[in-house]
Amino acid sequence: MYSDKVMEHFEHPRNVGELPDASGTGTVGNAKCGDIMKMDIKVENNIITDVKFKTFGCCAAVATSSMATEMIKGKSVDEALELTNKAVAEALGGLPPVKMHCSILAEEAIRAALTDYRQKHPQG
Amino acid sequence: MYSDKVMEHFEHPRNVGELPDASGTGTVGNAKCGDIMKMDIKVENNIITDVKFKTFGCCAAVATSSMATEMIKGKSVDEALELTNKAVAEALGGLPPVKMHCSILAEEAIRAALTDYRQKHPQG
Amino acid sequence: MTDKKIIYMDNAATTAVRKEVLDTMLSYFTEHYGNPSSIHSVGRDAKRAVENARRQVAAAIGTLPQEIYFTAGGSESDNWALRSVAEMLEKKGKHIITSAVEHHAVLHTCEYMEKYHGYRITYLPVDEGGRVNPEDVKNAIAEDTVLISIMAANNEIGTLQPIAEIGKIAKAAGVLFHTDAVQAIGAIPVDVNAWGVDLLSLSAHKFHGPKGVGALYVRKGVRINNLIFGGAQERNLRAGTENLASIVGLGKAIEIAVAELPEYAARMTKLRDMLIDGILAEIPEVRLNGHHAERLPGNVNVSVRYIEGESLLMRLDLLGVEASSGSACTSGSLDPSHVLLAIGLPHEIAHGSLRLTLGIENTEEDVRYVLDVLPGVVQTLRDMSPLTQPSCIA
Amino acid sequence: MTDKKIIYMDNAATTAVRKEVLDTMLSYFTEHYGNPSSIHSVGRDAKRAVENARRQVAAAIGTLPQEIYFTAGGSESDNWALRSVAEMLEKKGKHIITSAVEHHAVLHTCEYMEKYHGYRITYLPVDEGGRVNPEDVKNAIAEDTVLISIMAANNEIGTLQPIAEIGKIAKAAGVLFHTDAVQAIGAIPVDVNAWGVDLLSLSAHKFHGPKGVGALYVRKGVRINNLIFGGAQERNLRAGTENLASIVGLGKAIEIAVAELPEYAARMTKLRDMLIDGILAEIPEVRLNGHHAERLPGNVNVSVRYIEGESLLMRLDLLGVEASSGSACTSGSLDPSHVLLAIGLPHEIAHGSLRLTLGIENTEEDVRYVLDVLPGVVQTLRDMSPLTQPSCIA
Ligand SMILES: Cc1ncc(COP(=O)(O)O)c(C=O)c1O
Ligand SMILES: Cc1ncc(COP(=O)(O)O)c(C=O)c1O
Repeated sequence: MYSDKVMEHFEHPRNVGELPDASGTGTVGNAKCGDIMKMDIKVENNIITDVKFKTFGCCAAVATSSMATEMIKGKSVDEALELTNKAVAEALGGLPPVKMHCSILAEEAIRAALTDYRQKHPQG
Repeated sequence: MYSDKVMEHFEHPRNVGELPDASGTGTVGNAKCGDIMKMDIKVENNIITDVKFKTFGCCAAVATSSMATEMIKGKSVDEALELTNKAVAEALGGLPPVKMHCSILAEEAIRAALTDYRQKHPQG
Repeated sequence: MTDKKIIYMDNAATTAVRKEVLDTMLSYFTEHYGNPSSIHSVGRDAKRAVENARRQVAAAIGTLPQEIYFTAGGSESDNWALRSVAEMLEKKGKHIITSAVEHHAVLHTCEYMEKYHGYRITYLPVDEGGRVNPEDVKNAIAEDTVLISIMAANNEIGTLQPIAEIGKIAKAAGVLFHTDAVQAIGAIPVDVNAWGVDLLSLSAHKFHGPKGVGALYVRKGVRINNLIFGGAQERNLRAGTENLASIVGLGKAIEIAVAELPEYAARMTKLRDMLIDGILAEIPEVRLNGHHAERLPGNVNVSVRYIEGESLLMRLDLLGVEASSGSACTSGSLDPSHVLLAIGLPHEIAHGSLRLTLGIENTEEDVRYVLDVLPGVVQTLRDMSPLTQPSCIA
Repeated sequence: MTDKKIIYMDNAATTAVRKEVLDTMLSYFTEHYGNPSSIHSVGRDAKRAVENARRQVAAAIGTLPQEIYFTAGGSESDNWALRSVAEMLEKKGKHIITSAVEHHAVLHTCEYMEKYHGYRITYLPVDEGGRVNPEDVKNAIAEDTVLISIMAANNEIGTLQPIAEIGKIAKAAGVLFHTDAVQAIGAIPVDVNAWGVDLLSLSAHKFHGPKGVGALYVRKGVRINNLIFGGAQERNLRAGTENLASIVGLGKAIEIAVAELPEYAARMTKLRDMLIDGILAEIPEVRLNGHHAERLPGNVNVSVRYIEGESLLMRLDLLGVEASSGSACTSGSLDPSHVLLAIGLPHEIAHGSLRLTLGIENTEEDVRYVLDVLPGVVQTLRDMSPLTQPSCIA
């Protein structure tokens, strides 16, 4: 059901954790529905220098979180804002149709963290 | 489904044929329903000295015909009139419920032949 | 049990599972036995096996895996097709067109729908060869017709129906078309698009797969409801833990059957014609039932005058020949086959019918043996029959 | 495939076919493959095998062969029982009593009957252990109640229902009583008379028989209609060529399961309690779901706070442990199990449930391995979870 890439990210998720000095934080989803993602980003000179996530959810939720963090690390905030759920799913070699919502959640979590950053740093 | 006895009588039916000089003859059933039995009896001094049958029908029809002829041979006409379908079925080690009608047919065929004999020989 | 050679010529009733088929099934009982709905690896292996079988079935009838639903056999497929299509179209109407020679799985479902749900059923007649006239189908279609169900090949007399012609008529009229192809798979080419059918039933045990497993093809876009509700199996439309090993067996069996079809059909047709010609030549007062040309390769059905079918079968059985008859003796009914009556046989002739259906294991030698013993068996029974005196025939 | 040792603890989902069972099945695929309806010797051998299996099933549940009907599994049995009893009693009324924790084969059939046929369904609640209160059953019975359907043992949390008590209530009220005993056979003693049930569903693959075959017990005198119409099989009530080899397998499997029940139940209970005690001792913030005492011998169901079930399963799977969860991830639904919600778990806790179900092949070593690896897996997932910070819990 899951691609090898999904399984690989699930087994060895990148960037798990929290950033105590995060520039922005976003939490989306809710436990009732079975998925919560929380993303912390560190932005320096408009570049995302670090990102960590914590996720409560299924394999696909973990794998999309992991992949999404990898995809925005080193990017500018504007570039990161262009990340789409489709791009995350594709990078993972596809997701089962019933799991596409996980990629949407990952996109939303990144966006929430970036929005939080922008709100806290309106100058940057 | 059939007892060994039924199969044995089906494979080697006793008294198949016709009696050109029959004292009485009975034919029951009809081809539309799938069974016809014809019985010829020879009566001498009120004793059934010979009996032959011809049957169109299933295994059970053949076996009950065969068994019924065996059971009345050598009997008096009155004794033969007491033959019941149950006795024929029992002598065959039983019949499947859906085949009990064959034993009834055999009883009726014997009875028809005996009745024919009585009608032709009202004195005896 | 005994050493007696058995010549099995009842392949329309059921077939032996082929060795290659059983071999592919075995590991799914004891090793890869997972529940295909389980998400762990044992379950995922099982799921893959089911999906592979679905592809095999789809390929065999010229369609896509998403249009195949596994069932417990031909009867369930027929029941499901009729009941659920009708249920979904109840607003459109309550009229179904079928034929007088369908399998009981179709006919008795129709009777149920007549009796319990107020449906009107048109049972089309057939000609003396057992064929439905496509014009009759056309004329029977009404405003409220929701389904046409005509079998591809008859199980008793082997007659093939003009399915593609009926398919065109159904399509032109915008009426859904189901075919019971249980006897057709592996015997004649089956292509749901060439035929223009919307639903198709099949059953593995008729082509050397296991019993108790079949499939229903449902064309994309046709709405059906469940016959069996419960878990989310078969895209939520047919509940129940998948019959894993049997589904794998069905897939393998249909793949082989379709691959071997040309060679098989040629071989069976030859044996069949040997049998038919031999019987007609050797035994007087015998008639061939069914169509002479439009006929299943392996089907022989004859009526043998003056004798009764069960007796004939049992005597053949004693000689090691396994055949079947048209009178439903064991079912507790004294009625001869509805199919033989539909082609116009009188009851007493219908009672004396014999069906020999060939399969992959039959050889010319088998046919010669049958032709050797059959005339004697018929003679014995005729000698015992009161009907050979013409006056007795009712 | 790989050499990784697999510890299969998902026996409530399905079981491996036992070697002895497969061995008895094999000859029915390729040698004694007759159609039990055929009257020749190959058919009669098949018929005898089916009737022998029917005796085995009847003996296992304390009843007579004439009251056993073979089906394609537990789901078909459940659907058939509910739909056909209701159909036969339509004149009496359209009310069915069931529970909130039934299998979907019962629940979705009820929903269908509600939606399409105007039935009124009472879904009885359960207590926090998952038990139905017999008083609730009594109070729910009305003039128009035609059937009570309460499962013997729950497939998710293993809770046993007070079937005999409900049986008495049903009898006193003159209402038919069906029980889904799919999880009970081979795990607890089953006796239709001691229980006072009129209909009972069972499925072979839950006790080391093959998938795709089951049975429905119907007490003599209870009128049912067909769910599948067609041939005269199963005393005219369930059409379709008999699933010969699988029926033979069902008979053998149930015979062994019942014979071994005392020893099996004792062994499973011990392993189960080892697992439960170990998990509760080793892992903080875990709760046992289901009843502590009235519980299937092989069932462990726990909710592990702060983590989600599928992730837990997949990590266990990577370590060779095959388990299942209460959230129906693969079915495309995001709802957690209706059973866990019925016993009062909040959604977020229900999502983190883990079911380990033991079977004949499991050993103490297996249990120790699971107790070894599970805490680490839980820790990894909790480390990854945003919920471990209490503020985040919705
Ligand atoms: C309690 C219960 N009822 C019914 C079923 C359905 O049985 P089957 O999968 O054989 O159709 C199952 C298992 O799937 C079950 O656990
Ligand atoms: C034409 C036809 N339809 C349906 C069926 C029913 O199939 P099954 O016995 O697999 O239910 C059969 C055979 O029994 C058949 O020959």
